[in-house]
Amino acid sequence: MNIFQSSKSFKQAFWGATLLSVVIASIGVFVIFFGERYHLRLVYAAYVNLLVVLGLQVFMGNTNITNLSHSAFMGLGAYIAAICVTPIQIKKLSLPDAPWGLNAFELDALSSALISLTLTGFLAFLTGLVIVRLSGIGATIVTIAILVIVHSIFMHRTDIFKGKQAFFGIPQVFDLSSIIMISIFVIFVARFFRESKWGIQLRASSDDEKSADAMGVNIFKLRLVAWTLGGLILALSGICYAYYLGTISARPFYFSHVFLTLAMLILGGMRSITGAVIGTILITFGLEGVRFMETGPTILGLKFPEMLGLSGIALGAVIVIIMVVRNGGLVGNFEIEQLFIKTRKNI
Amino acid sequence: MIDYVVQQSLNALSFGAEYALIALGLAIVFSIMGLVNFAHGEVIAIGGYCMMVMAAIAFRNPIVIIIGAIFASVIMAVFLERIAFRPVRYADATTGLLTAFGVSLILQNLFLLLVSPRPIAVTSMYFLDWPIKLGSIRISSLQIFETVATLLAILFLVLFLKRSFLGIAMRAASLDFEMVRLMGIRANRVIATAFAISGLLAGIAAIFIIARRGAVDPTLGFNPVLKAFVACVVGGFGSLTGAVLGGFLLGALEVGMLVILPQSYGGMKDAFVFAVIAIILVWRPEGILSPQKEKGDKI
Amino acid sequence: MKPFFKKISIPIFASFLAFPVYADTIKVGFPVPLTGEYAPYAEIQGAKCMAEIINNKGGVNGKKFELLVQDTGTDTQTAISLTEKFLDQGVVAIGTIPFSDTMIPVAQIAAGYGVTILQAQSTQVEMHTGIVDNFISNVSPDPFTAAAAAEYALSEGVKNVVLLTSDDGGSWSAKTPLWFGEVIENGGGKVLSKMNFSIPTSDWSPQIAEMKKLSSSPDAVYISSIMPDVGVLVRQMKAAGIDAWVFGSDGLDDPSLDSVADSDKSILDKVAFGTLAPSQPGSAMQEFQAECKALGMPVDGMFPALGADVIMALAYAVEKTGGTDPVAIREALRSADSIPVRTVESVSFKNNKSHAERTVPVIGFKNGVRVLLSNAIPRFVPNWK
Amino acid sequence: MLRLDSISKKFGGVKAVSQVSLELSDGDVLGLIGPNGAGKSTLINLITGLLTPDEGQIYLSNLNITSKKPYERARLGLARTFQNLRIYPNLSVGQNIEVASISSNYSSRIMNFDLDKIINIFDLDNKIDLASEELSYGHLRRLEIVRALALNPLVLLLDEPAAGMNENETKELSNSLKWVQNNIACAIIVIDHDLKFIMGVCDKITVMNMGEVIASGKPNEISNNKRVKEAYIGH
Repeated sequence: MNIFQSSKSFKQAFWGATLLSVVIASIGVFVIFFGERYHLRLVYAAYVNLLVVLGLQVFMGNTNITNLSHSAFMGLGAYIAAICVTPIQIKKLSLPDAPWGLNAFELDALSSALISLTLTGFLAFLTGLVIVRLSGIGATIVTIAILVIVHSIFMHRTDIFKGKQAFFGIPQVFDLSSIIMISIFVIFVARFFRESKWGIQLRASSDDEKSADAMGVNIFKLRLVAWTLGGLILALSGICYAYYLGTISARPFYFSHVFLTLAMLILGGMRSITGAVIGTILITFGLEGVRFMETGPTILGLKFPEMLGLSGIALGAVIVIIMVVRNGGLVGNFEIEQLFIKTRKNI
Repeated sequence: MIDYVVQQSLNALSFGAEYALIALGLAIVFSIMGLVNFAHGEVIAIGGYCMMVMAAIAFRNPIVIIIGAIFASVIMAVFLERIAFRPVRYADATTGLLTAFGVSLILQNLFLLLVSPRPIAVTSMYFLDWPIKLGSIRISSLQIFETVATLLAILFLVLFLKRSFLGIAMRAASLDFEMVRLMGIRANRVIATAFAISGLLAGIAAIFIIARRGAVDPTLGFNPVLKAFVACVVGGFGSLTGAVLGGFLLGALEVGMLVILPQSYGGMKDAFVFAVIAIILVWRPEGILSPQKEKGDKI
Repeated sequence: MKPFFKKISIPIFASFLAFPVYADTIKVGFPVPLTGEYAPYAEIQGAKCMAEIINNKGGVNGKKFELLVQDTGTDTQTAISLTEKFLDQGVVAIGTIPFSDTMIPVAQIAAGYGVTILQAQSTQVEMHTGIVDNFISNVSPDPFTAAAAAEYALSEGVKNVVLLTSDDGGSWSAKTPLWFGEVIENGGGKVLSKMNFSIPTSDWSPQIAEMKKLSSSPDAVYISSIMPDVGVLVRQMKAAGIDAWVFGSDGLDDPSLDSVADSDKSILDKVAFGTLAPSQPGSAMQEFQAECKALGMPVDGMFPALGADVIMALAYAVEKTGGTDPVAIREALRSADSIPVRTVESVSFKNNKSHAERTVPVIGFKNGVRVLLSNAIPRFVPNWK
Repeated sequence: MLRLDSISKKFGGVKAVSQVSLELSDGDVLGLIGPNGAGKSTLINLITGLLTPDEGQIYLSNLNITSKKPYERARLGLARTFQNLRIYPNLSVGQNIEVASISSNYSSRIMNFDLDKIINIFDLDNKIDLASEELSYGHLRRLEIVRALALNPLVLLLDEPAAGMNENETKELSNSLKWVQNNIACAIIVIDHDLKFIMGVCDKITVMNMGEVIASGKPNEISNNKRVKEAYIGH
């Protein structure tokens, strides 16, 4: 069965995703060739966040239900892959008390990633069964509950996850070029999902639940699909995080990361993939600038005062201003190919 | 053993009172304009910082400090409504929620920027706290004050909503906002009053929090409000009775978890509390006491 | 495509590399948490002040300190990218977020440059288990502070103790109480109970009710947590009529603890903590704070003073080696018998390589004022490696 | 095609719909009229599944659908429009229609008409790529009908389709409905206040008051019915 209702949807999705891929890839390639070494790391982190934002978009953008648990699924993806892939001799050192023989096996990077995707996807499916039955604020509170529960398990089961201490020794599998390719793949997945039959019906239900119901949209099923697909992308982002950094802990998978990525999504506009990409780029570069200002630099002989907290203020301000002025984000429903493909006829 | 049970029950009651007090502040705003005000925590923190400033400029009179802190919270709540929440008044709940998150982020970091990331001692409310002996049980006066203040706040709210003109308008608004507008009551006044009341409740909460903690820091309000938010949802969002019920339920749940869970699982307290919350929501998606919506003939 | 990029990228890349390296300064990189959860670890303030003091005196062998500071927002990824940036600018040492999930990857990257992670105040044990070699902490790990507090407790006749543990602060809050218990038991005492808490906690009444339920009342409670939580614990225990010591670790060494005694001078009489550097009135730390204030760079608390130690240790090593080669500097630090620092007379890394050998002060209160109860290297330290 | 067997629904103590039976076959156009609060919208909601009846059964082409969910009924061929427009504002005109036609793919019923033709008839063919919010009110009303038709319905329920339209637009709408009646094999139920419009398009009319059916018959019979006059004019 074709996932698209019309060939026009496919064409739009294909060109849109291709154009975004070009943008994303050229930033990466530029940095690979011209950037300093620390830029590579900065940009890698930005790509991981892009994956998170895309994973978030798949559910939030198509259903208009605020999800605050995404960092938890990212964490699950990272930890499961890390537990599988870390060499036994390191695990004996770092997880001496691990149950179920978790410190007595090791797998190659690909199998570890697949296991991580499967397990996280399954957990997403299970939690999804709960989420899709609720609407609006009720669903959001359950996502907060998921975040708190997962974080609490990471923090407490130190014999498996090490809590706030470092889970170290994960081999470095990925580099910048691998994550560029993964990002492109995920951009295509997210964009195809948005324009697919499921995506269109879901977006209808996010605009008007009752009316979509009356038009034959199986809202529960589609939300569950979006939630699970989002969970898989988030797991992938977590794997990318672990496979590059080599060391993880429970700390980065909690509220501050939730808000950072949420701000990225809603700045660009959560209803469109273009918006998700633009928001990620703007916030990543914007925050670098703000951080520079924060420490009180001297610019052109002018000494600025130290302004700690400026980045948090900027992030909050972005969220508030977008919500107040333009709650569809910078681009709303706009997708990048509309710049080039003429989709509108005159009335 | 009996002492222990009574002691822990009293503890649960005072935990619950604090959550209920904060949850009421959230619920009153939600019932009128459907806004989940996550910035409520920072309204509480403002009360705390106000006490810090007053102590620094040598105000000693506790009554003055208390009034000042409550006043600061009320002003802050009304101010936030005016600049941040009025523009999103008619937007959907998600927009409001995210706006509130943004406001909360801004304020937390402003405290960090203008004051300090570290806790600053504020001891001017210590006088509220002394031990009281009831037979073989010792409790803190603060627990009693807090429970009583919460009950008084509930009583005051009930009277206000039932007896005063604005209160009646607010009750009507929580059922059908358009209707109140058609009746010629200015929406701005109704909503500003709701925020002022939530600020008042936040101010009272700030006094008790500071009396216990003796210090103020930028994230002072975040955790209590997260819990209160949960209490609201569990009780039935928008229902004031539900908020109070949810608050006390959460208090009981939290103390219960600490008591029941074995030491090796003690760290998972939050996980268990939130799991119970999630189960309650699946069982009753609108919360335990969700307000009856007038569905009527039309959909 | 590729050769073209290469052709233009090489000269540009080269110019990037050539640009910032000045040989006449001692560069120290600080990708630190100025904001976020770990913002209270403000050692950088003291490091800046000490660098200023040394620079004002003409530097070390004519070289001046240049501190490269940027905020990580308590984020590991950011800390790592900034580390890489500072490494390319030629730093001799790095100080970063004092938790192993950041310090390990940062150290692994710095290893390639021969640069040392020199932490002002990192007490967690994980860094000393041989995962990385280029790590040095200016203080003693948690088992030492726990042991020092326990030795003092034993000398005060403490027998029965209650341990409060939490996973929220890593091994610092989870294991330190257990080490304290081990020393107490080694000295003939007994651990009555272990109880859990979370950070932050603003109401301890459930735990206190548990304490009152115990068959025999505790002589002391040990907790490794932060302010204001511990202040609340002290007051609530007193209010509940539990007359026990409250022992703790460096988390209690916050100026805001003193204010707990604002209304009742005696309330802190049975509070003591093993910490990283003496902080009582008249201590070197207080002198340092006064000195910085005079310079117009006010610093507060213990961490800044420890930050000053790091700069002094580096100054010593630069003077010793006569240059800024990071590997030579690490060797100089590790081979010195004693290095003069600010908070205590001197430290030495000769025996332990990755952490300082230094006296561990135990601070208590008298009439609401800090007093130094003991200041020695503990005799019995639990096996922690 | 559609059969209601003594359907009843209470809200609290009030009977919103009481013992209503209806039968419709292919090609029927039934007008449903009655004063405000007569229970018309409740009846529509019962038929489409947004409400479940307290008593009675509903059959769609001999299949009992009483306990089916709204989306299942929609896929089985029950299409509706809404009294207040419920277009998806963030989808384009074409996508609004696609939402329904995707659902029609889930049924085994064969589309017996050309959707493009309908889009053309309703004057939407050159507006397919517009954002739906750019349409005029009249066109939004049409879009709702086209969207419902895209479900390939057996029964089409139109809830006040002419509300807010001017005389010209109403006339155009009448013509379009006539076209649907003649070219598409489905039954239609129309609810409206505009008696002239109803009389013009319907061949059967059912009148409701206080939740009950008080009259049923051809347009001319109804317009002379005494109970109907009473119900409308009052006592």
